Amino acid sequence: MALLVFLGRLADVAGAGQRAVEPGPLAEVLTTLPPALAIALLDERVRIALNGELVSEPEAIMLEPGDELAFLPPVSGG
Amino acid sequence: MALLVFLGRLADVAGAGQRAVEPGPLAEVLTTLPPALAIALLDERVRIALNGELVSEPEAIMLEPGDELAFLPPVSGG
Amino acid sequence: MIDVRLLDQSFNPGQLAGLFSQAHPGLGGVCTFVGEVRGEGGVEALELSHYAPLTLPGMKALAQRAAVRFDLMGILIVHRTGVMLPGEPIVCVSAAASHRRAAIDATDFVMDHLKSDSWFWKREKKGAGWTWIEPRGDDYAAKERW
Amino acid sequence: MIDVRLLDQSFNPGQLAGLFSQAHPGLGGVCTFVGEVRGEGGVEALELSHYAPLTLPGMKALAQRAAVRFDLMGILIVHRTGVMLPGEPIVCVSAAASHRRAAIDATDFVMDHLKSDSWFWKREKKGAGWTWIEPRGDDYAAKERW
Repeated sequence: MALLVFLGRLADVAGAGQRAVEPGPLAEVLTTLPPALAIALLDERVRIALNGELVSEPEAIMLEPGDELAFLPPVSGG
Repeated sequence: MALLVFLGRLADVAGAGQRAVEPGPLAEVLTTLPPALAIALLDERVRIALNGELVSEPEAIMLEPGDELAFLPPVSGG
Repeated sequence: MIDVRLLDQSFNPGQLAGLFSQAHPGLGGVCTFVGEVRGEGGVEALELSHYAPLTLPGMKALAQRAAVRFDLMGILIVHRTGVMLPGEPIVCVSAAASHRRAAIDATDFVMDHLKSDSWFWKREKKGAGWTWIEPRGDDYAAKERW
Repeated sequence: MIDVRLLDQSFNPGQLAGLFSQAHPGLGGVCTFVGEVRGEGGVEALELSHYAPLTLPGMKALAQRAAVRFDLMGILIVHRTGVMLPGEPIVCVSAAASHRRAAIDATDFVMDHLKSDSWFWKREKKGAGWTWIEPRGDDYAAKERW
Protein backbone atom coordinates (compact mmCIF):
# COMPACT_ATOMS: atom_id res chain seq x y z
CA MET A 1 0.00 0.00 0.00
CA ALA A 2 0.93 3.68 -0.35
CA LEU A 3 -0.14 6.53 1.90
CA LEU A 4 -1.89 9.76 0.97
CA VAL A 5 -1.55 12.58 3.53
CA PHE A 6 -4.00 15.48 3.60
CA LEU A 7 -3.04 18.76 5.25
CA GLY A 8 -5.13 21.67 6.37
CA ARG A 9 -8.68 21.86 5.07
CA LEU A 10 -8.01 18.87 2.78
CA ALA A 11 -8.11 16.67 5.87
CA ASP A 12 -11.67 17.90 6.45
CA VAL A 13 -12.63 17.12 2.87
CA ALA A 14 -11.05 13.66 3.15
CA GLY A 15 -12.60 13.04 6.55
CA ALA A 16 -9.17 11.97 7.83
CA GLY A 17 -5.55 13.12 7.85
CA GLN A 18 -4.41 10.18 5.74
CA ARG A 19 -5.62 7.33 3.63
CA ALA A 20 -3.96 4.11 2.47
CA VAL A 21 -4.31 3.42 -1.27
CA GLU A 22 -3.18 0.83 -3.78
CA PRO A 23 0.07 1.82 -5.51
CA GLY A 24 -0.05 2.90 -9.13
CA PRO A 25 -0.07 6.03 -11.31
CA LEU A 26 -1.46 9.04 -9.45
CA ALA A 27 -4.14 9.58 -12.09
CA GLU A 28 -5.49 6.10 -11.41
CA VAL A 29 -5.24 6.47 -7.64
CA LEU A 30 -7.34 9.64 -7.82
CA THR A 31 -10.16 7.81 -9.58
CA THR A 32 -10.51 5.54 -6.54
CA LEU A 33 -11.19 8.54 -4.25
CA PRO A 34 -14.52 10.24 -3.58
CA PRO A 35 -14.97 12.74 -6.44
CA ALA A 36 -15.19 15.78 -4.12
CA LEU A 37 -11.84 14.84 -2.59
CA ALA A 38 -10.19 14.17 -5.95
CA ILE A 39 -11.34 17.59 -7.20
CA ALA A 40 -10.05 19.31 -4.07
CA LEU A 41 -6.66 17.60 -4.43
CA LEU A 42 -6.36 18.71 -8.06
CA ASP A 43 -6.72 22.42 -7.16
CA GLU A 44 -3.73 24.09 -8.80
CA ARG A 45 -2.81 25.83 -5.54
CA VAL A 46 -2.31 22.48 -3.82
CA ARG A 47 1.38 21.49 -3.72
CA ILE A 48 2.39 17.85 -3.66
CA ALA A 49 5.29 16.20 -1.83
CA LEU A 50 6.44 12.64 -2.51
CA ASN A 51 8.30 11.12 0.42
CA GLY A 52 9.04 14.56 1.85
CA GLU A 53 10.21 16.16 -1.41
CA LEU A 54 8.11 18.69 -3.30
CA VAL A 55 7.18 17.45 -6.77
CA SER A 56 7.00 19.87 -9.67
CA GLU A 57 5.27 17.56 -12.18
CA PRO A 58 2.66 15.63 -10.27
CA GLU A 59 1.19 14.19 -13.49
CA ALA A 60 4.17 11.85 -13.73
CA ILE A 61 3.88 10.42 -10.23
CA MET A 62 3.88 6.65 -9.96
CA LEU A 63 3.17 5.51 -6.40
CA GLU A 64 5.28 2.58 -5.22
CA PRO A 65 4.44 0.47 -2.17
CA GLY A 66 5.47 2.38 0.97
CA ASP A 67 5.44 5.79 -0.72
CA GLU A 68 3.96 8.76 1.13
CA LEU A 69 2.26 11.41 -0.99
CA ALA A 70 1.26 14.62 0.80
CA PHE A 71 -1.24 17.19 -0.47
CA LEU A 72 -0.42 20.68 0.82
CA PRO A 73 -3.00 23.44 0.41
CA PRO A 74 -1.89 27.09 0.64
CA VAL A 75 -0.51 27.83 4.09
CA SER A 76 -2.36 30.16 6.40
CA GLY A 77 -1.37 33.77 6.73
CA GLY A 78 -1.62 35.99 9.72
CA MET B 1 26.03 83.43 39.59
CA ALA B 2 24.92 81.43 36.54
CA LEU B 3 26.06 77.95 35.58
CA LEU B 4 27.59 76.78 32.33
CA VAL B 5 27.32 73.01 31.71
CA PHE B 6 29.64 71.26 29.27
CA LEU B 7 28.68 67.91 27.77
CA GLY B 8 30.75 65.30 25.97
CA ARG B 9 34.15 66.38 24.76
CA LEU B 10 33.45 69.97 25.77
CA ALA B 11 33.88 68.88 29.39
CA ASP B 12 37.42 67.81 28.50
CA VAL B 13 38.13 71.16 26.84
CA ALA B 14 36.72 72.98 29.86
CA GLY B 15 38.55 70.76 32.31
CA ALA B 16 35.27 70.28 34.20
CA GLY B 17 31.62 69.43 33.58
CA GLN B 18 30.45 72.83 34.71
CA ARG B 19 31.61 76.32 35.57
CA ALA B 20 30.00 79.13 37.53
CA VAL B 21 30.08 82.50 35.77
CA GLU B 22 28.88 86.04 36.36
CA PRO B 23 25.45 86.68 34.78
CA GLY B 24 25.24 88.87 31.69
CA PRO B 25 24.98 88.66 27.91
CA LEU B 26 26.39 85.38 26.57
CA ALA B 27 28.83 87.24 24.32
CA GLU B 28 30.37 88.90 27.38
CA VAL B 29 30.40 85.69 29.42
CA LEU B 30 32.35 83.96 26.65
CA THR B 31 35.08 86.58 26.80
CA THR B 32 35.77 85.58 30.39
CA LEU B 33 36.51 81.97 29.40
CA PRO B 34 39.79 80.53 28.19
CA PRO B 35 39.94 81.28 24.44
CA ALA B 36 40.21 77.57 23.45
CA LEU B 37 37.03 76.82 25.39
CA ALA B 38 35.14 79.82 23.98
CA ILE B 39 36.07 78.75 20.45
CA ALA B 40 34.94 75.17 21.09
CA LEU B 41 31.61 76.39 22.49
CA LEU B 42 31.00 78.56 19.42
CA ASP B 43 31.27 75.60 17.02
CA GLU B 44 28.10 75.75 14.93
CA ARG B 45 27.36 72.07 15.62
CA VAL B 46 27.12 72.78 19.36
CA ARG B 47 23.51 73.15 20.47
CA ILE B 48 22.63 75.30 23.47
CA ALA B 49 19.97 74.77 26.12
CA LEU B 50 18.90 77.44 28.60
CA ASN B 51 17.32 75.98 31.73
CA GLY B 52 16.57 72.73 29.92
CA GLU B 53 15.09 74.28 26.77
CA LEU B 54 16.92 74.31 23.47
CA VAL B 55 17.65 77.81 22.26
CA SER B 56 17.49 78.61 18.57
CA GLU B 57 19.13 82.04 18.70
CA PRO B 58 21.95 81.84 21.20
CA GLU B 59 23.25 85.34 20.25
CA ALA B 60 20.35 86.84 22.18
CA ILE B 61 20.95 84.96 25.42
CA MET B 62 21.12 87.06 28.56
CA LEU B 63 22.17 85.00 31.58
CA GLU B 64 20.27 85.79 34.76
CA PRO B 65 21.42 84.69 38.23
CA GLY B 66 20.57 81.01 38.72
CA ASP B 67 20.32 80.27 34.99
CA GLU B 68 21.82 77.04 33.68
CA LEU B 69 23.23 77.15 30.17
CA ALA B 70 24.23 73.79 28.65
CA PHE B 71 26.51 73.32 25.65
CA LEU B 72 25.66 70.13 23.76
CA PRO B 73 28.08 68.87 21.12
CA PRO B 74 26.84 66.40 18.47
CA VAL B 75 25.71 63.17 20.11
CA SER B 76 27.65 59.99 19.52
CA GLY B 77 26.59 57.48 16.95
CA GLY B 78 27.09 53.78 17.01
CA MET C 1 24.44 29.14 16.69
CA ILE C 2 21.44 28.10 14.64
CA ASP C 3 18.69 26.80 16.91
CA VAL C 4 15.39 25.79 15.30
CA ARG C 5 12.62 24.05 17.19
CA LEU C 6 9.11 22.87 16.56
CA LEU C 7 7.31 22.46 19.88
CA ASP C 8 3.99 20.84 20.66
CA GLN C 9 3.89 22.20 24.21
CA SER C 10 3.66 25.72 25.59
CA PHE C 11 7.02 27.45 26.00
CA ASN C 12 8.54 30.47 27.71
CA PRO C 13 9.93 32.77 24.98
CA GLY C 14 11.80 34.97 27.44
CA GLN C 15 13.67 32.02 28.85
CA LEU C 16 14.63 30.65 25.42
CA ALA C 17 15.61 34.09 24.14
CA GLY C 18 17.60 34.79 27.30
CA LEU C 19 19.60 31.58 26.99
CA PHE C 20 20.10 32.22 23.29
CA SER C 21 21.42 35.71 24.00
CA GLN C 22 23.78 34.44 26.69
CA ALA C 23 25.15 31.90 24.23
CA HIS C 24 26.55 34.74 22.11
CA PRO C 25 29.03 36.74 24.14
CA GLY C 26 30.38 39.68 22.17
CA LEU C 27 27.13 40.39 20.35
CA GLY C 28 26.31 44.00 19.59
CA GLY C 29 22.56 43.61 19.35
CA VAL C 30 19.88 41.01 19.63
CA CYS C 31 16.36 41.42 18.28
CA THR C 32 13.58 39.14 19.43
CA PHE C 33 10.05 38.87 18.13
CA VAL C 34 7.37 36.94 19.99
CA GLY C 35 3.95 36.32 18.50
CA GLU C 36 1.03 35.33 20.67
CA VAL C 37 -2.46 34.04 20.04
CA ARG C 38 -4.85 36.97 20.02
CA GLY C 39 -8.19 36.44 21.63
CA GLU C 40 -9.93 39.11 19.57
CA GLY C 41 -13.11 38.35 17.67
CA GLY C 42 -14.14 35.66 20.09
CA VAL C 43 -11.32 33.27 19.21
CA GLU C 44 -11.18 30.58 21.89
CA ALA C 45 -8.33 28.50 20.53
CA LEU C 46 -5.94 28.23 17.60
CA GLU C 47 -4.64 24.99 16.15
CA LEU C 48 -1.56 24.76 13.99
CA SER C 49 -0.94 21.61 12.01
CA HIS C 50 2.24 20.95 10.10
CA TYR C 51 3.80 18.31 7.88
CA ALA C 52 6.83 16.94 9.67
CA PRO C 53 8.91 15.98 6.60
CA LEU C 54 8.76 19.54 5.30
CA THR C 55 8.10 21.93 8.16
CA LEU C 56 11.21 21.61 10.31
CA PRO C 57 13.61 21.28 7.33
CA GLY C 58 11.97 24.39 5.84
CA MET C 59 12.47 26.34 9.07
CA LYS C 60 16.10 25.21 9.24
CA ALA C 61 16.71 26.29 5.66
CA LEU C 62 15.17 29.70 6.42
CA ALA C 63 17.37 30.09 9.52
CA GLN C 64 20.44 29.19 7.48
CA ARG C 65 19.50 31.67 4.76
CA ALA C 66 18.98 34.48 7.29
CA ALA C 67 22.25 33.68 9.05
CA VAL C 68 24.22 34.02 5.82
CA ARG C 69 22.32 36.97 4.40
CA PHE C 70 22.59 39.11 7.54
CA ASP C 71 25.94 37.78 8.77
CA LEU C 72 24.41 36.74 12.07
CA MET C 73 26.22 35.41 15.10
CA GLY C 74 23.15 33.28 15.78
CA ILE C 75 19.50 32.78 15.03
CA LEU C 76 16.75 31.14 17.07
CA ILE C 77 13.42 30.11 15.56
CA VAL C 78 10.88 28.40 17.81
CA HIS C 79 7.40 27.61 16.52
CA ARG C 80 4.46 25.97 18.21
CA THR C 81 2.19 23.35 16.73
CA GLY C 82 -1.02 21.91 18.16
CA VAL C 83 -3.77 23.66 20.07
CA MET C 84 -3.04 27.02 21.72
CA LEU C 85 -5.13 29.36 23.82
CA PRO C 86 -5.26 33.17 23.59
CA GLY C 87 -2.16 34.66 25.20
CA GLU C 88 0.02 31.65 24.48
CA PRO C 89 3.16 32.25 22.41
CA ILE C 90 3.08 30.84 18.87
CA VAL C 91 6.47 31.91 17.59
CA CYS C 92 9.74 33.30 18.89
CA VAL C 93 12.49 34.52 16.58
CA SER C 94 15.71 35.95 17.95
CA ALA C 95 18.70 37.16 15.92
CA ALA C 96 22.08 38.06 17.38
CA ALA C 97 24.56 40.14 15.40
CA SER C 98 27.42 42.56 15.75
CA HIS C 99 25.23 45.44 14.66
CA ARG C 100 21.64 46.39 15.29
CA ARG C 101 20.53 46.70 11.68
CA ALA C 102 21.43 43.09 10.93
CA ALA C 103 19.65 41.82 14.05
CA ILE C 104 16.45 43.77 13.39
CA ASP C 105 16.35 43.10 9.64
CA ALA C 106 16.99 39.38 10.12
CA THR C 107 14.11 39.07 12.58
CA ASP C 108 11.84 40.97 10.22
CA PHE C 109 12.95 38.80 7.26
CA VAL C 110 12.41 35.54 9.12
CA MET C 111 8.96 36.57 10.34
CA ASP C 112 7.87 37.61 6.82
CA HIS C 113 9.04 34.30 5.38
CA LEU C 114 7.71 32.16 8.21
CA LYS C 115 4.26 33.62 7.65
CA SER C 116 4.08 32.94 3.93
CA ASP C 117 6.58 30.16 3.23
CA SER C 118 6.31 27.83 6.18
CA TRP C 119 4.31 24.68 6.16
CA PHE C 120 1.74 25.51 8.80
CA TRP C 121 -2.00 25.34 8.52
CA LYS C 122 -4.08 27.21 11.08
CA ARG C 123 -7.62 26.93 12.17
CA GLU C 124 -9.37 28.80 14.92
CA LYS C 125 -12.17 27.90 17.23
CA LYS C 126 -15.04 30.25 17.87
CA GLY C 127 -18.30 29.34 19.52
CA ALA C 128 -19.68 27.41 16.56
CA GLY C 129 -16.60 25.36 15.72
CA TRP C 130 -13.30 25.33 13.89
CA THR C 131 -12.58 27.46 10.81
CA TRP C 132 -9.48 27.24 8.61
CA ILE C 133 -7.56 30.47 8.20
CA GLU C 134 -6.99 31.34 4.56
CA PRO C 135 -3.77 32.74 3.13
CA ARG C 136 -3.64 36.52 3.14
CA GLY C 137 -2.48 38.64 0.25
CA ASP C 138 -0.47 41.00 2.43
CA ASP C 139 1.73 38.17 3.67
CA TYR C 140 2.89 37.62 0.12
CA ALA C 141 3.39 41.36 -0.24
CA ALA C 142 5.48 41.37 2.95
CA LYS C 143 7.75 38.71 1.55
CA GLU C 144 8.18 40.61 -1.70
CA ARG C 145 9.94 43.37 0.23
CA TRP C 146 13.07 41.25 0.48
CA MET D 1 1.78 51.46 28.74
CA ILE D 2 4.65 53.84 28.06
CA ASP D 3 7.62 52.96 30.24
CA VAL D 4 10.81 54.98 29.81
CA ARG D 5 13.78 54.67 32.12
CA LEU D 6 17.30 56.02 32.38
CA LEU D 7 19.37 53.71 34.59
CA ASP D 8 22.81 54.23 36.06
CA GLN D 9 23.14 50.60 37.15
CA SER D 10 23.33 47.36 35.20
CA PHE D 11 19.95 45.83 34.37
CA ASN D 12 18.45 42.58 33.14
CA PRO D 13 16.75 43.27 29.79
CA GLY D 14 15.02 39.89 29.68
CA GLN D 15 13.37 40.53 33.02
CA LEU D 16 12.19 44.03 32.08
CA ALA D 17 10.97 42.90 28.67
CA GLY D 18 9.23 39.90 30.20
CA LEU D 19 7.33 42.04 32.71
CA PHE D 20 6.52 44.54 29.98
CA SER D 21 5.13 41.79 27.78
CA GLN D 22 3.04 40.36 30.61
CA ALA D 23 1.59 43.79 31.22
CA HIS D 24 -0.10 43.68 27.78
CA PRO D 25 -2.49 40.75 27.66
CA GLY D 26 -4.08 40.43 24.24
CA LEU D 27 -1.04 41.58 22.32
CA GLY D 28 -0.42 39.98 18.94
CA GLY D 29 3.31 40.54 18.80
CA VAL D 30 6.11 42.04 20.81
CA CYS D 31 9.48 42.98 19.38
CA THR D 32 12.43 43.59 21.66
CA PHE D 33 15.86 44.91 20.80
CA VAL D 34 18.74 44.73 23.25
CA GLY D 35 22.06 46.42 22.54
CA GLU D 36 25.18 45.42 24.43
CA VAL D 37 28.67 46.85 24.80
CA ARG D 38 30.93 45.15 22.28
CA GLY D 39 34.41 44.33 23.44
CA GLU D 40 35.88 44.39 19.93
CA GLY D 41 38.91 46.48 19.10
CA GLY D 42 40.27 46.27 22.63
CA VAL D 43 37.48 48.33 24.19
CA GLU D 44 37.62 47.86 27.95
CA ALA D 45 34.76 50.10 28.99
CA LEU D 46 32.17 52.48 27.60
CA GLU D 47 30.88 55.57 29.36
CA LEU D 48 27.64 57.30 28.49
CA SER D 49 26.99 60.76 29.79
CA HIS D 50 23.71 62.55 29.40
CA TYR D 51 22.07 65.87 30.27
CA ALA D 52 19.25 65.18 32.67
CA PRO D 53 16.98 68.11 31.72
CA LEU D 54 16.89 66.95 28.10
CA THR D 55 17.67 63.25 27.91
CA LEU D 56 14.75 61.63 29.71
CA PRO D 57 12.15 64.10 28.35
CA GLY D 58 13.54 63.42 24.86
CA MET D 59 13.22 59.67 25.33
CA LYS D 60 9.67 60.08 26.61
CA ALA D 61 8.72 62.21 23.62
CA LEU D 62 10.19 59.58 21.28
CA ALA D 63 8.22 56.81 23.03
CA GLN D 64 5.06 58.86 22.73
CA ARG D 65 5.69 59.50 19.05
CA ALA D 66 6.26 55.80 18.34
CA ALA D 67 3.18 54.77 20.31
CA VAL D 68 0.95 57.04 18.23
CA ARG D 69 2.62 56.43 14.88
CA PHE D 70 2.51 52.63 15.14
CA ASP D 71 -0.67 52.36 17.20
CA LEU D 72 1.15 50.44 19.92
CA MET D 73 -0.35 48.80 22.97
CA GLY D 74 2.83 49.69 24.81
CA ILE D 75 6.43 50.73 24.46
CA LEU D 76 9.40 50.24 26.78
CA ILE D 77 12.63 52.19 26.41
CA VAL D 78 15.41 51.56 28.91
CA HIS D 79 18.80 53.19 28.48
CA ARG D 80 21.94 52.99 30.57
CA THR D 81 24.19 55.85 31.56
CA GLY D 82 27.52 55.72 33.30
CA VAL D 83 30.37 53.26 32.87
CA MET D 84 29.64 49.86 31.30
CA LEU D 85 31.81 46.86 30.57
CA PRO D 86 31.76 44.70 27.42
CA GLY D 87 28.75 42.39 27.47
CA GLU D 88 26.63 44.74 29.57
CA PRO D 89 23.32 45.88 28.08
CA ILE D 90 23.16 49.53 27.02
CA VAL D 91 19.66 49.75 25.67
CA CYS D 92 16.45 47.75 25.61
CA VAL D 93 13.47 48.71 23.46
CA SER D 94 10.32 46.64 23.43
CA ALA D 95 7.13 47.37 21.48
CA ALA D 96 3.84 45.53 21.93
CA ALA D 97 1.14 45.71 19.28
CA SER D 98 -1.79 43.84 17.82
CA HIS D 99 0.22 43.01 14.70
CA ARG D 100 3.79 42.07 14.06
CA ARG D 101 4.61 44.76 11.51
CA ALA D 102 3.79 47.54 13.98
CA ALA D 103 5.86 45.93 16.74
CA ILE D 104 8.91 45.38 14.55
CA ASP D 105 8.75 48.75 12.79
CA ALA D 106 8.29 50.63 16.06
CA THR D 107 11.36 48.99 17.58
CA ASP D 108 13.36 49.78 14.45
CA PHE D 109 12.10 53.39 14.46
CA VAL D 110 12.92 53.96 18.11
CA MET D 111 16.41 52.51 17.78
CA ASP D 112 17.19 54.68 14.73
CA HIS D 113 16.03 57.80 16.55
CA LEU D 114 17.66 56.94 19.86
CA LYS D 115 20.99 56.62 18.09
CA SER D 116 20.91 59.95 16.33
CA ASP D 117 18.48 62.12 18.27
CA SER D 118 19.08 61.25 21.90
CA TRP D 119 21.19 63.27 24.24
CA PHE D 120 23.92 60.79 24.99
CA TRP D 121 27.64 61.25 24.65
CA LYS D 122 29.86 58.18 24.58
CA ARG D 123 33.48 57.61 25.18
CA GLU D 124 35.36 54.37 25.24
CA LYS D 125 38.36 53.21 27.13
CA LYS D 126 41.17 51.37 25.46
CA GLY D 127 44.60 50.74 26.92
CA ALA D 128 45.79 54.32 26.51
CA GLY D 129 42.77 56.14 27.88
CA TRP D 130 39.33 57.49 27.04
CA THR D 131 38.28 58.56 23.55
CA TRP D 132 35.03 60.31 22.62
CA ILE D 133 32.97 58.58 19.97
CA GLU D 134 32.06 60.90 17.12
CA PRO D 135 28.69 61.05 15.39
CA ARG D 136 28.45 58.72 12.41
CA GLY D 137 26.95 59.66 9.07
CA ASP D 138 25.04 56.41 8.69
CA ASP D 139 23.07 57.08 11.85
CA TYR D 140 21.63 60.17 10.22
CA ALA D 141 20.96 58.13 7.09
CA ALA D 142 19.15 55.52 9.21
CA LYS D 143 16.87 58.18 10.63
CA GLU D 144 16.10 59.55 7.18
CA ARG D 145 14.40 56.25 6.32
CA TRP D 146 11.38 57.24 8.41
